[in-house]
Amino acid sequence: MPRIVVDVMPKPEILDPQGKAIAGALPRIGLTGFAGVRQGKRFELTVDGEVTDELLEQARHAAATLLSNPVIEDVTRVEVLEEDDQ
Amino acid sequence: MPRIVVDVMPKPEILDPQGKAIAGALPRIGLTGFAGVRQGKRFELTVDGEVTDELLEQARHAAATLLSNPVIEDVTRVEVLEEDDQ
Amino acid sequence: MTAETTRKFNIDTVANAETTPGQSLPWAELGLKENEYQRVEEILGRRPTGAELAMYSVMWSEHCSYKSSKVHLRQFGEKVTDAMKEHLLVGIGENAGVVDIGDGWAVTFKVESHNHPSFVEPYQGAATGVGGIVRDIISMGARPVAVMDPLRFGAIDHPDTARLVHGIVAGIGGYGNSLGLPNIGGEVVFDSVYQGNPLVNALAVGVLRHEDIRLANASGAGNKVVLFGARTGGDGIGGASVLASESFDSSKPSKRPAVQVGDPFAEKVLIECCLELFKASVVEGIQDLGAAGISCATSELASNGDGGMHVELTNVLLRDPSLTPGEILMSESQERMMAVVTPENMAAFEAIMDKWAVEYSWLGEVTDTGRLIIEWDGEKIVDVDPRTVAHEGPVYERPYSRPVWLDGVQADAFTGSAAAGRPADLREAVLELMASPNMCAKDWVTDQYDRYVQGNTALAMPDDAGVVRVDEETGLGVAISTDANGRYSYLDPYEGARLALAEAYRNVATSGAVPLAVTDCLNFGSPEDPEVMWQFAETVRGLADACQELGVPVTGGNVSLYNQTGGVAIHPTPVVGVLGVFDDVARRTPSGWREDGQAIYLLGTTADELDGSEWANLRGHLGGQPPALDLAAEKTLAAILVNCSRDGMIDAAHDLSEGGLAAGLSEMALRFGVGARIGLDEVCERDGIDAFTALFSESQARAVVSVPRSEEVRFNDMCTARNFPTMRIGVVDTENGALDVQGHFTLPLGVLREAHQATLPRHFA
Amino acid sequence: MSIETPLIGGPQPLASDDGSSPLDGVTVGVVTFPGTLDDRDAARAVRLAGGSAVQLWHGDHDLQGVDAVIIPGGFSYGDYLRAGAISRFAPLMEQITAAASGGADALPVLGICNGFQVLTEAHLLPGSMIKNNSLHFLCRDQRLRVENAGTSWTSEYAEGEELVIPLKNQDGQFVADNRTLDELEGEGRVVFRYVDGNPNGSRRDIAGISNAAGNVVGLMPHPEHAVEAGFGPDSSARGAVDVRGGTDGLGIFTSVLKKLVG
Ligand SMILES: Nc1ncnc2c1ncn2[C@@H]1O[C@H](COP(=O)(O)OP(=O)(O)O)[C@@H](O)[C@H]1O
Ligand SMILES: [Mg+2]
Repeated sequence: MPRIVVDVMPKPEILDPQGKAIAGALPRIGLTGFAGVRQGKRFELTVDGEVTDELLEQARHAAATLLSNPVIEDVTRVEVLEEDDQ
Repeated sequence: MPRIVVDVMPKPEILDPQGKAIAGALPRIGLTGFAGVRQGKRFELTVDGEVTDELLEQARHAAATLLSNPVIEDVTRVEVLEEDDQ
Repeated sequence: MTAETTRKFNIDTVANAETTPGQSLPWAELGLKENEYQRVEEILGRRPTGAELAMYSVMWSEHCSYKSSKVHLRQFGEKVTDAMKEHLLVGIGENAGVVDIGDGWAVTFKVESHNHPSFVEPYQGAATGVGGIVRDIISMGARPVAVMDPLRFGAIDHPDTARLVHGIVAGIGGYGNSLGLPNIGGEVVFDSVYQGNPLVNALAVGVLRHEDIRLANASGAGNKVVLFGARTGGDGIGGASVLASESFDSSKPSKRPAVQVGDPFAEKVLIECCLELFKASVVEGIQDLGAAGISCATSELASNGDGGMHVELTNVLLRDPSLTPGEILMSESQERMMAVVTPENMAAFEAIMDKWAVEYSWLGEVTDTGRLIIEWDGEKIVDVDPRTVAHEGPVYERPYSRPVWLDGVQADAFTGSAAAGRPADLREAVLELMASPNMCAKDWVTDQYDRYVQGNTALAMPDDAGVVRVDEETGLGVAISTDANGRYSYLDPYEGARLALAEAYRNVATSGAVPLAVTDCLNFGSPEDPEVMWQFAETVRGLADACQELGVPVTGGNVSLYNQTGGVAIHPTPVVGVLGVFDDVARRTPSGWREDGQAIYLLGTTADELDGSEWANLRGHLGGQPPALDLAAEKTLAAILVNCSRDGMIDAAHDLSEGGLAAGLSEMALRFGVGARIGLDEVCERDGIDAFTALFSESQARAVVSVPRSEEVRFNDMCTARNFPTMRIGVVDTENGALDVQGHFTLPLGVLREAHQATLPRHFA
Repeated sequence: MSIETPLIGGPQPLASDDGSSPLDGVTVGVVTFPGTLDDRDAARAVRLAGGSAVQLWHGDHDLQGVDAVIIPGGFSYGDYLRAGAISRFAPLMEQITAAASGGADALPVLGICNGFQVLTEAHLLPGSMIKNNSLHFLCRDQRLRVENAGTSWTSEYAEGEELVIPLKNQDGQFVADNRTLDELEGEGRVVFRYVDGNPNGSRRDIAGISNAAGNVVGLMPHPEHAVEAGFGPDSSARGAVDVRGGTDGLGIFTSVLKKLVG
């Protein structure tokens, strides 16, 4: 079934304790190449049938209202998932 | 600064309580077009400089060991983020 | 432009300020009044630099300077007698008061508000509220041991209420649970007056040895000043980004976060690391960073110590490198502390930081110059007398006047029109009361809080007070309860404050502890409204008077003003927390009976006092006078309850307050699911009231207790000796499975429990 | 004196203080990670059971010769990524993993709540934990059944015996694939099961499991909060008790001590 993907990330200026904890752990397992980590959310909305413009619009609406908290998060992507992109 | 993105999703056979709760809430805000929702995680690893193959390898390693738990999750993507892709 | 160049260019230095007196500064945008800005210029003898302006504007804000409330709050100090000071190790004015509880142990506790941030972003607002009050407790040198959360929401069925309830409860739990602090009590009240202004008050308690008390002062010239914990970001300076103009460059200020996100893990680590610092005696003075961040910490530490400090601000570790000096000074990033360390102890300090992987940076040192000097890359950007920042802010005698509407409200008694509010069926009335939003079971909320962690919780919800053990050897411990009744305060703010204190005091005594000290959080509307200001003045006067009469001092607290939307203020809501002490928490009295055949006694008398009651509230009525208060009776009742607990004369006790005897009996029966047979005739006859009034009136100085048969004589003798009215009203019945009020109704406990439990899940699950 | 409740009690003999206790010298290590909360409580439980607790720091490389290890509850590293995900990489976990493998006589290890999560992340126990069905943190007094009284940590109970023990967590829903679940059931490695209602959606009502040898046990509820009368749950599976009088969890700690001396 086709899927619409919604990515939500903490706003850049907002503290991201989760990313911070991961960034602290990476060097301890020997991975020292990264300057920072941020952790966000990825939602996959399954569509029964074809992805119409109206459904994409619904997904955008869901992203802005239910799936993200606009005070602390940005919706960074609302897109139909390509098949090979899994 | 360039970023490597890692997407992690709950395995299809594992119940995803958060996705389920969202799927239940969508119709209540009038969005009835979706057959299901799954909630996963998205990590952005910032790189100071250029993304080398070695760094991508580090990211894959982090994804497989720290960022996901193979018992319940799949790593669905480890990729350099294109600039316009934000 | 790179961060590095932004950081160097066009910084407004003291030298610059001296040579450019005409430079206009955004003082109004920063919330200063014209007279206040002029005062700053007078103090400095020149215009302030951008950084100085930042400091004065945050430190002279209502929140930090108490400029509207100060003249009234003085009464808490003035009305304290020497006897009341007996147990006070640290009084009002420090981060939190410290009370001696014996055996060399001390307790510190305080309640604070995080109302507005919790309305904007409920989860993070409530979470950071817990984080802030816990840092106050640590900064006294104490290990935090428990939290409580008095909450007020709008109408339970308002469309916005579920958002706030879900977010706020999850935020309090999310932060407190992660810190390993048991939540041992609080309040959940719904009333449409709080619709746009929910109240999120958070209380924390900490434990320390007398010799471990730390104060926020910087003494010893040459000692080092260090900032540690989280990095500094642009948190809490949203409105203040006008300060970007201080750097006079044209690039747009980068975005500043609208809300602060808490990091409970960072705070948990900070707690452990501070306790290690204290244990190793590595810090001389310590201050948490809350409102006004580094501005507050540097100016308070300096002015409470030898009076001088020299700081290099570029040493501050930043999360956002684009911050300007003024923004760094104002930032309210969470999970940070500032300490003063002797040069000899620097290495020991660093070792502890490294062990816990906590970041730190040495900012400068203590001086004896009487000046707070802050430099930016070697250039002086602040040169002030720290006292003028921290303690000599503006003080206002705001006009106040008794509201013109009050006479009308007070004349509109519920009792007078009682026929309309009097139920035909008492059984249904009790069920309706116990299912109502304010009287229903709060388990849906409290089940989201850890009440077990630390292994010292002797009583928690739903008992009258939270009780934690302090000393495992002796069982020494403390009890705390918080209470407020906004409706009583609306009807009469002076009496309302006294009633709030009386209820918290009674709750603590009901658990068996001796009440010792008070903290308060005064939640009000705008002080610029003379009627609100009058409510505030009356509240403080009432609370200070009642503290004096009961002999318990206020040790600290918080004022939250401007809780209003449009022209409509919340009810005056003075949340009062009372702390009591137990020699041994094994003596604590639970709020429910269990043993078959025990006698049930009602202590105190009941009058027709339904104005402002929960029952009147259910009938949509708010008018008349709150119940009469007799503090001498409250004292006697408390002494009886404490003695009974000490001498093992009672097995259960519950104070009567909101919802009266109906609520008290229901809660006692539901506590362990054990029924009782109750007779009201004698009480009605003695007090000249009917059964409805006996059940629903909210007369004060009352409690219900269950007394083992073998103790009845002793119990009665003690009450008689103290001349306190007591009446046997029933007996515990483990067989009937019901609350049986003879001659009126039998309420199976299953039915009662179902009604009591269903309300919150129905609205929020 | 310090403000700290002592985490490390001096050796406290079980029987008397004449020094002749069989538990002399038996030590149980309690691991502290950054963000661990119930370490003091676990240490207290060991002491109340008659043993001595030794504090172990996650960053050390040395088990200090302890005879058993408890990984207590809490929110190590905030549980921000996944509960237990970061902790399992701690240096001390390597020592624990090595010592815990190798049959019934290997080091007994108990993971409580967050500790259980760490053990699954470290692959010492199968399965994993996801968010509670309710998506809320849940604190309540929970009834359990002991399904296997043969592990290092349950020998003091009878098979089928019920206990009341506090449960408190946000990510407590035990999941594993059906094959693993069948294997656990078939080998008797389901050690505790929820009764009177599944609080979080855990597969097959599983509250705790063990490894094949039975020396490594993980459970979500907190036995260390039901060891001392006056500070436990209000009830006990053995009948009504005094307010906060439940001590049904003590057997976990006495089990391992008995095993170590016997
Ligand atoms: N927000 C809350 N957090 C923790 N405990 C709460 C909260 N709200 C209510 N409680 C607890 O529930 C019980 C009943 O509350 P309430 O009826 O307001 O008590 P009381 O009338 O005795 O002051 C008390 O133990 C109280 O501490
Ligand atoms: Mg009460």
